[in-house]
Amino acid sequence: ADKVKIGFVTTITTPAGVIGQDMVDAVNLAVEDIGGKMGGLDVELIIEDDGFKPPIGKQKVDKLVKKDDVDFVAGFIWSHVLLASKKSALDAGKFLISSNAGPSQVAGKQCDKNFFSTSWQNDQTPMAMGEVLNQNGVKSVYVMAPNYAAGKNMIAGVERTFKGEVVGRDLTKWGKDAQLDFSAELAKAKASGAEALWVFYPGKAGGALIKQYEQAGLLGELPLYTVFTVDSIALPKLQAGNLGGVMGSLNTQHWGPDLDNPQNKKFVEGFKKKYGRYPSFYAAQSYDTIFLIKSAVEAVNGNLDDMDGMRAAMEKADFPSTRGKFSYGNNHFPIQNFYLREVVADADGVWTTKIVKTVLENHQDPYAKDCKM
Amino acid sequence: MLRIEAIETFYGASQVLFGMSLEVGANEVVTLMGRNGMGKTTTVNSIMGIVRPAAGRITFENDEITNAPAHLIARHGLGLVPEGRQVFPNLSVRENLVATAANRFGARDPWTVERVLTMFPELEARITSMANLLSGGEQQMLAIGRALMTNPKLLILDEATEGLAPLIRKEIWHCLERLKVEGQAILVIDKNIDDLKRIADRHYIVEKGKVVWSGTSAELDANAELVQEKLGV
Amino acid sequence: MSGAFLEVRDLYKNYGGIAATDHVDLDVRESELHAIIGPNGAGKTTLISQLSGEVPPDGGRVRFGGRDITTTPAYKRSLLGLARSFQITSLMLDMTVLENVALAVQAHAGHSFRFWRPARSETGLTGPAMEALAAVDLADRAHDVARAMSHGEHRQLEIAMALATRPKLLLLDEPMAGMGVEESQRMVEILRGLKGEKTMLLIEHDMDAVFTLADRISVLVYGRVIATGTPEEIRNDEAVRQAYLGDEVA
Amino acid sequence: MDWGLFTIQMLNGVQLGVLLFLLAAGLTLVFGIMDFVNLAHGSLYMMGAYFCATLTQVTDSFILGVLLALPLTALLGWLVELIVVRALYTHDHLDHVLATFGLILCFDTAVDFIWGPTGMAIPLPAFLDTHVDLVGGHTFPTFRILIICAGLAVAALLYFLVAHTRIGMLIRAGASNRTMVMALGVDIGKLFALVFAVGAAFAGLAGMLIAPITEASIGMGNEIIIVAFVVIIIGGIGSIKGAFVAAMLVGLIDTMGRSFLDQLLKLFMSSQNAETSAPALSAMAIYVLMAVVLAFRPQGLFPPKVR
Amino acid sequence: MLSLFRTGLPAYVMLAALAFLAALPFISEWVDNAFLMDLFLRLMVLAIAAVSLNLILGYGGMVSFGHAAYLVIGAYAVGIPAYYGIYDGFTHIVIAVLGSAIVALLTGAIALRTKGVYFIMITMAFAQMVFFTFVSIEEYGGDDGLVIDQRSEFAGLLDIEDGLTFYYFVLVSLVLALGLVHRIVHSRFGMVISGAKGNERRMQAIGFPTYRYRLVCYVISGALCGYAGALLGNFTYFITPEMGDWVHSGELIFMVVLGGAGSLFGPVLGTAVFVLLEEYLSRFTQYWHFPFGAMLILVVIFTRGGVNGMFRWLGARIGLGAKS
Ligand SMILES: Nc1ncnc2c1ncn2[C@@H]1O[C@H](COP(=O)(O)OP(=O)(O)OP(=O)(O)O)[C@@H](O)[C@H]1O
Ligand SMILES: Nc1ncnc2c1ncn2[C@@H]1O[C@H](COP(=O)(O)OP(=O)(O)OP(=O)(O)O)[C@@H](O)[C@H]1O
Ligand SMILES: [Mg+2]
Ligand SMILES: [Mg+2]
Repeated sequence: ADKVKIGFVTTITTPAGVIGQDMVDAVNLAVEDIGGKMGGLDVELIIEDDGFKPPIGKQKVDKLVKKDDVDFVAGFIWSHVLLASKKSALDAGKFLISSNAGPSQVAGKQCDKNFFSTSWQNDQTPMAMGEVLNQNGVKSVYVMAPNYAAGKNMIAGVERTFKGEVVGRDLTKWGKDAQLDFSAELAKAKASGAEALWVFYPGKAGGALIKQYEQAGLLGELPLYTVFTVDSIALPKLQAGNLGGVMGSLNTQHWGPDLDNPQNKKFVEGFKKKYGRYPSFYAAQSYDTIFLIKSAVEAVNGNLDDMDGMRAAMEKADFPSTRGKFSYGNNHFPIQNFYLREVVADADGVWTTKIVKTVLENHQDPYAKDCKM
Repeated sequence: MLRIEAIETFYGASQVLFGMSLEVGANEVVTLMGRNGMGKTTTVNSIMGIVRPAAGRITFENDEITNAPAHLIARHGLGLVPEGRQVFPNLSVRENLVATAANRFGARDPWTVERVLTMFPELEARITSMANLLSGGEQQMLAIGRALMTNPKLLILDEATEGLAPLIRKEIWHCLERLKVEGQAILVIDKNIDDLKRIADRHYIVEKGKVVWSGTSAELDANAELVQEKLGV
Repeated sequence: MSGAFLEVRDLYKNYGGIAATDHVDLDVRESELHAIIGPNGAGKTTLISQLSGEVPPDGGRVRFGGRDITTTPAYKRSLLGLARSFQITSLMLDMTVLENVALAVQAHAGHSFRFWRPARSETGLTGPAMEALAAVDLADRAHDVARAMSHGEHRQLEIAMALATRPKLLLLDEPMAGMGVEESQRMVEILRGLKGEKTMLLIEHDMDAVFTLADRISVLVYGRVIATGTPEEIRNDEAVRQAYLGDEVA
Repeated sequence: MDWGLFTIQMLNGVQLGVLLFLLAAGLTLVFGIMDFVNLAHGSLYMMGAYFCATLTQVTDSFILGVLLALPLTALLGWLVELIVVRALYTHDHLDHVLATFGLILCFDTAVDFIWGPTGMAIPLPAFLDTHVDLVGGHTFPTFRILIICAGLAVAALLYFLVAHTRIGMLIRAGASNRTMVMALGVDIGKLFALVFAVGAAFAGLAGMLIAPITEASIGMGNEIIIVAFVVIIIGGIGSIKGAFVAAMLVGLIDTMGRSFLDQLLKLFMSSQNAETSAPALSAMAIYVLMAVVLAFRPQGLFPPKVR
Repeated sequence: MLSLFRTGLPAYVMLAALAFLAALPFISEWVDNAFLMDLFLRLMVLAIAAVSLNLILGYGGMVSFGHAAYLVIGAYAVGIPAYYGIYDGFTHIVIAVLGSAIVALLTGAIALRTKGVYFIMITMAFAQMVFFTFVSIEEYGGDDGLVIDQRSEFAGLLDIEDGLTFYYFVLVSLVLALGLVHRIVHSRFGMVISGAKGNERRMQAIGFPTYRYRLVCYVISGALCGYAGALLGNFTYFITPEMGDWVHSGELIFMVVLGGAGSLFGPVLGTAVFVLLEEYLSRFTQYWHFPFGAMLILVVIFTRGGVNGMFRWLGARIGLGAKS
């Protein structure tokens, strides 16, 4: 082969396309930053839109492996899209790299030698948040998440570490017609007498939730703890809507734009320069994806038929990552740190997040032990 | 007043009118007779702009109305009582009457709901009923009343007495006679030739989409075998 | 008078306070042509609809051929031999004339849960259909789509469909309405030809037709039968003249 | 039972109902009266939201934004009628569905193209962006109260317009027999365009009212339009009263389902199963409602007097 | 003689299209694009669903806005047994067809009491219930769907795990479905169905219990669509309740109408246009929905009867008479 072909599946259309755009921008930046070459081969990126739907995602993966004959299938925001598409990519003997989705199945029983993640397993981030809740002395919490694979994983995660009582749970409708008006749920949360509200709402649902949280007068009454909700996708809109209540709210994450390492500096600055905004964690993970692939291709000197060689190289996680150095567990999910972050305004007055402290260090997901390979 | 010159009308590919020509003068009552399917209704629909003639010319009071949109034609002062009643089923009787009512030419004694009800007392009891619940004859009366409420210069009745009881039918003929006295021009299609002969000034007999005979009531009377041949009476 | 072919007893139908059918008793004898006349809105169509099973009566009973059919659904009455024509035409406009009539034949040729054999080539269906069409003089239009026919032709088709079901009792709701003079006369001929062979209940405002055809006439006013009798009796009935005829047939 | 919570949830239900009514009103008018199935009604809802968001940003005032966006949405509705819908009245329902589905695609892509995929938030003025205190220490957002009031006002206005004015009569007449109305001298084309524009404005208003709560986003109308259809079907097509009652029913059932169904289910299934089934079952509730209503009243709760 | 179907396509269009489908695996090999087979497999499976919908929609005037539910039922009839390790294809197909038929019978019995748009919406309501039922069953993946690890087994008769075998299996299924619908609509039963489409009241007056006939027709259509669902499950290896979402029911309607409702082969053409446009337009631009939508509008406004109408129009232009 004279080219490295990378198929990248994400969501371009539908409102969730915001996330997809961030990811596409990041991979484009990464390819630019490596000069369009890996191990002497040209890089060809093929972007596909999953339309936020598992069957479409799968269809696109079929196309990538059967028509375009790509070497790597990467991307995937959504856990259920990844679950639906996995078989097509792996059966065709390709590497499958998740740049975001990390459902428990793939980390545990259904792990695969050709699957890698550059993100995290769903449970981990909320586990960190459970710790934070404990540390802050919260005794009872009300939890809300969308009703899909990741939402359920996230709730399971926070319940794994949180020592107090979960007084109520709401799983709301998700997908392309996701529920965005949470009036009923917020009223329930308030009436439940919980000391805190924990939520997981990626994409535009996050912004909507925070707005309504404020309008319902919960600010100051029911402190808000979030995962994957308040990010650089939601913040500009919250700022435009002048929803100051979100300032100071807490979330956990394995990455932040202010994380101090050279690769991250280069990435965040490059991204801001090129696109005029903060990158999201989705972008950071996508950026990492390209560098992970690059490390593999270089290890075999561009001999793309050497799958074993490339796999061994990737298992070492020997590439510059935006989150700093991490290692891979037996299930090919990162073992990494998780930080507590707070919403602040930066020097230019732009709302962003700042790392407060490290909550979990070199943390491995709880499903790794189920992975036999 | 109304003048039709050699119109040709098609439904899709099939031609129905082949050079139909006729005229209605002011204050005149004119009839259109002919067997089923000869093109009487099609002529009326061509006049009203409901179907478009492919050739020919139609003028009303010297204004050309060929191919004008139906509502503009109606506003010239043509009032239609269509074949098969076509009352507005989802409107009450009163609403049917007032919805399209107009007095565009400032008639001194315009038609009102009250006047229509005097003419058709049967409707009075049903004034708030939805029109689709009326009996066939009641609907026919309503359709006539509705056309009158637009105070037309030329009233066109297409089989307006279909399904009416003898008494009512007679009432309608009386009414037409009164209207005629008041100077109303009327174009009427009906199968009650005897009544028509009494009321109308002139007659046209239509066959296969064109006029094959025209003349006055007296001429029609004198031409018994023609009537027998063309109309089967 | 029990034992009549069609027996209506104390039939009652109320529409929002108006008694459209007001305790009607009616007997139609086998093979007679029984006409029903009456002013517009007297309840003639409503009566027919109750006989054919489309409108459920509020009270009373209907017996047909010795069998109580008061609650029998419309399609079953049709299978028992009751056919109606509609005052306001009701056809399958997108099918051809022949198909319309052939369906009527098919309805009475056993059940139609036959999924495999092409129906249009079944001469058992098209044959009788063509006969019915010929009877109303529509045979040469058999293959035209019903929609493309004039109003009068629709009326003829309407009758052909009723005939094609080979009914024992024909309920005819103003069959002459909308027909030309000649066609009306034809219809009179058709009905005259059927007389004696079929029992018919005829609603019509065409008094010439009624008085030439009917064996007996019932007069309906405000939902009530005010008189029943031979044409002669009805013609001379003062109440009927007042309510309906005027001096039309003096 | 927590009666305070119950009251709040009732209010939430009413607010959702009112919003559905605003959408359903235009839909039921266009559908019941012009016999036109307009799937793209939801796109007008979306356009209303985007217009309002943009104008709010420009004028710095939500109120001004709404006031300007309303005529703009009506104008857009008018254009849609002129360019696409008008050619379709003589077609059957399926053609309507097909063409207006095409319209949805066009609108969604156009929005993506013009405003980008991100969506737009609408900041509320301070006096609306608060909440009112109810008895028993409960609170309710002020803005949601405004939505309820707006919806009720529109309902009253519409009812009057359709049932008691000559325009209303003509519109209904045109629904049953367009040709005849024209043959009697009425410019039905103009009339229908007017109805369409008014319907569009109501849909737009609904969009403007929801956007400050969620946001203006692509495809926001595509799901709610189905619920709006459910509403007009339950209510009986063409009936403003029916649309209102059904909207309230659907709003309340949906909200109450989300609020209390899981607790109900926990009475007879494991808490885990109850929590995962409850959202699906409460989303199903309105469809069950529709099926039950139609099973017993095949023409909806307030069937039109004809058809 | 009697026009068999007035909206008929020239027969050679159908034959040419089927010949093309039969040759496609070779074409796909020749241009070295295995994905073409996938594309056309999906097309054919959806075409069977569209043909089944056409039976009630095109010929019977029953616009079901919930037909995708039968796809889901059929797909889960493969997925759920497979989840428990039952891979027998005959079992799958029997469950798919019977399951769909039973659901169609129950829902149709209620839905057919309504008319027109009410029917459209109540069928959608039932489909949504099916959708949410599968969503709420956590065991089979709920919202996230269920991965099927292998295709149905036909006891050594056929190995549909093999792409080519599966392809022809689906093609034969499509041809059989077309034959079935053709025979049905021209039978006595079919005449009753189209008569009831034209004027149900009159059909009752001449002696047909139309409700029963329509219900039977609805059940046949549902069962056939369930069969297509079983094929779909086998094809994708992955099933999700989302397949039964109203949008997909809508798409099925579009395929039928686009191709020309009430013509035998129209739905297949409609499906082809829909699937191919979706696939190829989307490669051009992210904004492909716009031209796609505009095309829909134009087709509807200018050619009644969808693609089928367009073909006939073209045929008339170039002097090739339509079959009559
Ligand atoms: N919509 C149509 N499409 C095609 N042909 C039609 C249409 N309407 C009428 N025709 C044909 O046009 C011819 C004339 O019809 P028209 O209705 O004008 O007749 P008519 O003289 O009014 O007859 P009638 O006395 O029966 O009402 C008829 O042969 C009829 O078959
Ligand atoms: N569905 C209905 N709802 C309410 N009123 C009705 C309904 N059907 C008929 N009516 C009323 O019942 C009365 C009888 O109507 P019907 O149609 O039986 O009269 P008819 O004798 O057939 O008259 P015509 O000779 O004019 O056809 C009329 O006053 C009519 O308005
Ligand atoms: Mg006529
Ligand atoms: Mg009558």
